[in-house]
Amino acid sequence: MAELRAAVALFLVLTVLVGMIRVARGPSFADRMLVALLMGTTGVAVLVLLAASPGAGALRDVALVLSLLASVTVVAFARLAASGREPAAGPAPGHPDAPAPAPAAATVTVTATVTATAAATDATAAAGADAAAAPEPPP
Amino acid sequence: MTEPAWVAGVVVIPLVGALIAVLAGRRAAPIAVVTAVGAAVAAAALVRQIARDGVVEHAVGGWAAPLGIALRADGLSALFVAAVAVVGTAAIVYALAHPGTPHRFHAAWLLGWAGLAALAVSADAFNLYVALELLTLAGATLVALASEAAALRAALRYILLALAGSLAYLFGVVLLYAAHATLELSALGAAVTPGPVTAVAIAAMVAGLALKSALFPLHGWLPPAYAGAPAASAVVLAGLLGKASFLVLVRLWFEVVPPSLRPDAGLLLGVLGAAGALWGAVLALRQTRLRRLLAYSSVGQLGYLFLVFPLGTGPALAGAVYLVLAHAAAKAALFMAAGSIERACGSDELGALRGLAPRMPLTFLTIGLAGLTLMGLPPSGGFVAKWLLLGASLETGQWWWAIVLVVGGFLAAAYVFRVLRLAFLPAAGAAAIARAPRGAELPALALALVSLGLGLAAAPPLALLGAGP
Amino acid sequence: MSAGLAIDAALALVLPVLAWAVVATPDLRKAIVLFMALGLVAALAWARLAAPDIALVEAAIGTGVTGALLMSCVPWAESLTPASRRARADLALAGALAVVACLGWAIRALPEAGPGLTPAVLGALEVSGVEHPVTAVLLNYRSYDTLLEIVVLVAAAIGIDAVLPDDDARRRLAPPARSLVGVLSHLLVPGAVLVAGFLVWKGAHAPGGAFQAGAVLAAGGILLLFARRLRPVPFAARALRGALLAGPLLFLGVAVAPLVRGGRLLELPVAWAGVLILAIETVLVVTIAIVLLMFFPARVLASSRAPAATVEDPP
Amino acid sequence: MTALELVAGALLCAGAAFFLAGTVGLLRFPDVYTRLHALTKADNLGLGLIVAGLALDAGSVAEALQLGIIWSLVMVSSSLSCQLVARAARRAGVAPWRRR
Repeated sequence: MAELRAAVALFLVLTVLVGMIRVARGPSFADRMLVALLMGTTGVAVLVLLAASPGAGALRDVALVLSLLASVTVVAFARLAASGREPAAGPAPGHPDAPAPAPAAATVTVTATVTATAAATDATAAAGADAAAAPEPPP
Repeated sequence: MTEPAWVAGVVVIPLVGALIAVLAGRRAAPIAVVTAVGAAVAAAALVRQIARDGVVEHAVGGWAAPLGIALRADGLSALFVAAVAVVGTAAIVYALAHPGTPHRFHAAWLLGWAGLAALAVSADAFNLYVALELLTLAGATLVALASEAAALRAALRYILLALAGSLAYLFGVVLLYAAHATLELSALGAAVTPGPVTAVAIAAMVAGLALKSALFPLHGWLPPAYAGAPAASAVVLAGLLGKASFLVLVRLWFEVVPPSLRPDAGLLLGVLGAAGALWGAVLALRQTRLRRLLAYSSVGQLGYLFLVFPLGTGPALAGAVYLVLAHAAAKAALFMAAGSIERACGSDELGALRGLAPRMPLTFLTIGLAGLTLMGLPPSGGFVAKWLLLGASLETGQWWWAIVLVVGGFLAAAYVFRVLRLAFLPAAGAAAIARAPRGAELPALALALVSLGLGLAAAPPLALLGAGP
Repeated sequence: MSAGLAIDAALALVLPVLAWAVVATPDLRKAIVLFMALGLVAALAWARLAAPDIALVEAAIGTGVTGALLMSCVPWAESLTPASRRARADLALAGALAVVACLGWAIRALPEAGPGLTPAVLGALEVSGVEHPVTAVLLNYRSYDTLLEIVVLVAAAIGIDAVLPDDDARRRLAPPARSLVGVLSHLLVPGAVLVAGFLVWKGAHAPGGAFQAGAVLAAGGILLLFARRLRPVPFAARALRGALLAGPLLFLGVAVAPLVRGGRLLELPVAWAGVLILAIETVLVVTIAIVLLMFFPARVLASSRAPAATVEDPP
Repeated sequence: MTALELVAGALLCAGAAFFLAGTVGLLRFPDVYTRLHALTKADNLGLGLIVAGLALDAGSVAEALQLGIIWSLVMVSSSLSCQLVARAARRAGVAPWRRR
């Protein structure tokens, strides 16, 4: 039984490694994020398999933590990727009046450039306002 | 143990003060003052204890060395703790009086104080790493307090390079522990034998510490950090934090590194130190801003310290330690003066110094007195230090280091007089100059006098250093 | 070759390749995914090395916190000019190879793994107050290191506050919205709190402890922040600083108390050691979680609001 | 080898097969939505089978219970994650693939 578990774990590690090809191929950020999903689930599987060996029970706790937290990065990804048209309360983030050190000042440029790109597809009116301030036209 | 354990006290008091200062937020200043007084008392008590009883040990948690962490205070620890207390207290007074000190300064500096004290009394290789980490974080924070883009960049560079240095040091600690199952310095010193493990471990630790002490050619991070930090931060960075890694290096070198490895590696460190001493002084001459000038001067002065490695123990070690003390007081005084001038003129361009001396006499008196230590002229503490180093180099027949010391002294004289000459020239125009607050000028002058006093009364500190291992 | 050895070989091969790929990839978003993959492979490697304590940290920090932090920084990082963020991958590779060569040379010369300090650690376990040797080292034999490490975290908190002051950004965040992320946080955050408690409690006799628990709790907090169910609390708020410092202050109090009675710093009375360690660890969880959450002030959360168009790579 | 072990082993192998299917889908399917479909469904089922196989073989009820908790957590988080990724792609304007 122990050999079978180790063999299955090895097999799963190999499937993850093959799946990494998708990171290289993309083409979109979302596609690459899929690999993170894959690795989360498969990592949990490998850990519970390893945890079944005598004396390694603590690895089940690692699997527990991994299963609990795998979605945190996905949430961060979703916010990064998809919150462009969410209505902002108060002045827009990174608005020039932000009394800001480097990061926030940088945001000004980012929101401006990327909202310009968004406007090219099917941007909302809210994004369009920012796009007017874009330093250069979208590619 | 009937006597209060001052070895632990010198760490605990600034630690408590730092945490309460963080808690107090904007109202940290009075807590900083109280803490400085308490920590200074503890430092004095430790000095007294060591002068009387010699080396003091304290097994933290009651666990003896291989299992637990040993604190050990010798003469070197006591002198460094005392220097931290003197310069640190002056820096707090200066920060109170200097307008525009960020309110987070006190908390950040007290954390740094605790780290310096922890480092001074530690006899454990990993514990020293933790203390260095605390100093890294506190130091980067002190730089970042300026919250200007240039300062943030400098802070980022500071923290990245300091972490790289810490990591290299940690590599060495891990190897030594794996080989000898102890982290206590003297036990490691007894256990190490020349071989691949020792060679790689020592090389990694020395390289990491050299990077952290801005040894030429790894000094690039230092000038922007010291020049970009707020005035009060620059005082403690240049005066104290910059010397911490050198102190660890001294401990490592004379307690752990096997004597057979010392000559060749020591020669390399000495050559790099000499190159840094000259290069730093030359670059200091070429600066157009006062604070950058002082920062490059620090690169040069730190270079002299590394001459201790080819010159060995005895008078050379005493000279290097004495230079640490004298330079701590002098450079802190100079950065205080630079901060006051920057505040008064709105910039620290050297051109703005013209005609400033009559308007800020105390500040330029400070620059003159502290400059004596940079040049190594009698009767300053810098003179005593260089005299000891000179004597050691002639005694060991390595006269070439003496040339470096002398030439470096001339270069230092050149840049110090350049500043003073400008200040005593007639003013170009009637620029509006804000008066520097007395409270900011006096601590600077006091520290300059301390650096001078170290030259006039050199016997007691040197005797205390003799209470070492 | 047994399957276990084959897993080790695969991990050992993949780790450096992935690390190299992270450094060499010019596309930041791709590099982030690779970095998260690296974290997972590293967690598996620690698991195979029989170091579950570290695997736990790697899983919690690597998958829960670092990925989210990096994602939050993407808008800022992508605004930098390409020249300023070009990694010197060639130098990194050369440096890494040199370090590996030196370490390899040294490690080959290490004596056969002796018992080290293990007998001493196990011998004193009875009076340490806990049954798990790692916890005994961290919170009893070498608790001074841990105390200073916690102070390092406090220093980090001040540093974060200095770099990203969060005094006025509160108003710029959108109100909580009913969203998928909200549902997710409803389901997972109670779990995170439970697991954090479980890990602290378990740390007394098995892998676990304050650092792992703090990271898990912080990850739960990040979910709440992203779901807009938790507002970033500015460091200027005294309640936050109080919560942050309760742990270090308690720890320091326990450290100093014996000194007053003429004992040693951090000397734990045998009868009380277990209780004290559990109490210290419990409050430290909060400290650690708060410091990790400070990396996500309102300003960073607001700047992660980049439009959708950037999901697709430019053609 | 007992019958129980035989069943457990079979479950493990079946789980591995589903993981393989997930990876093949991730690599071979034409767009992000279909890949997501292959990945999250196949992998969760694969994990379920592996967890079931291990639970049969588990030393204690607590151990089996913990395995069950892990699986349910993965189910919750990956189903929601799947939604999040799909929505992000949708908003980004990634067009679903159509058979030509």
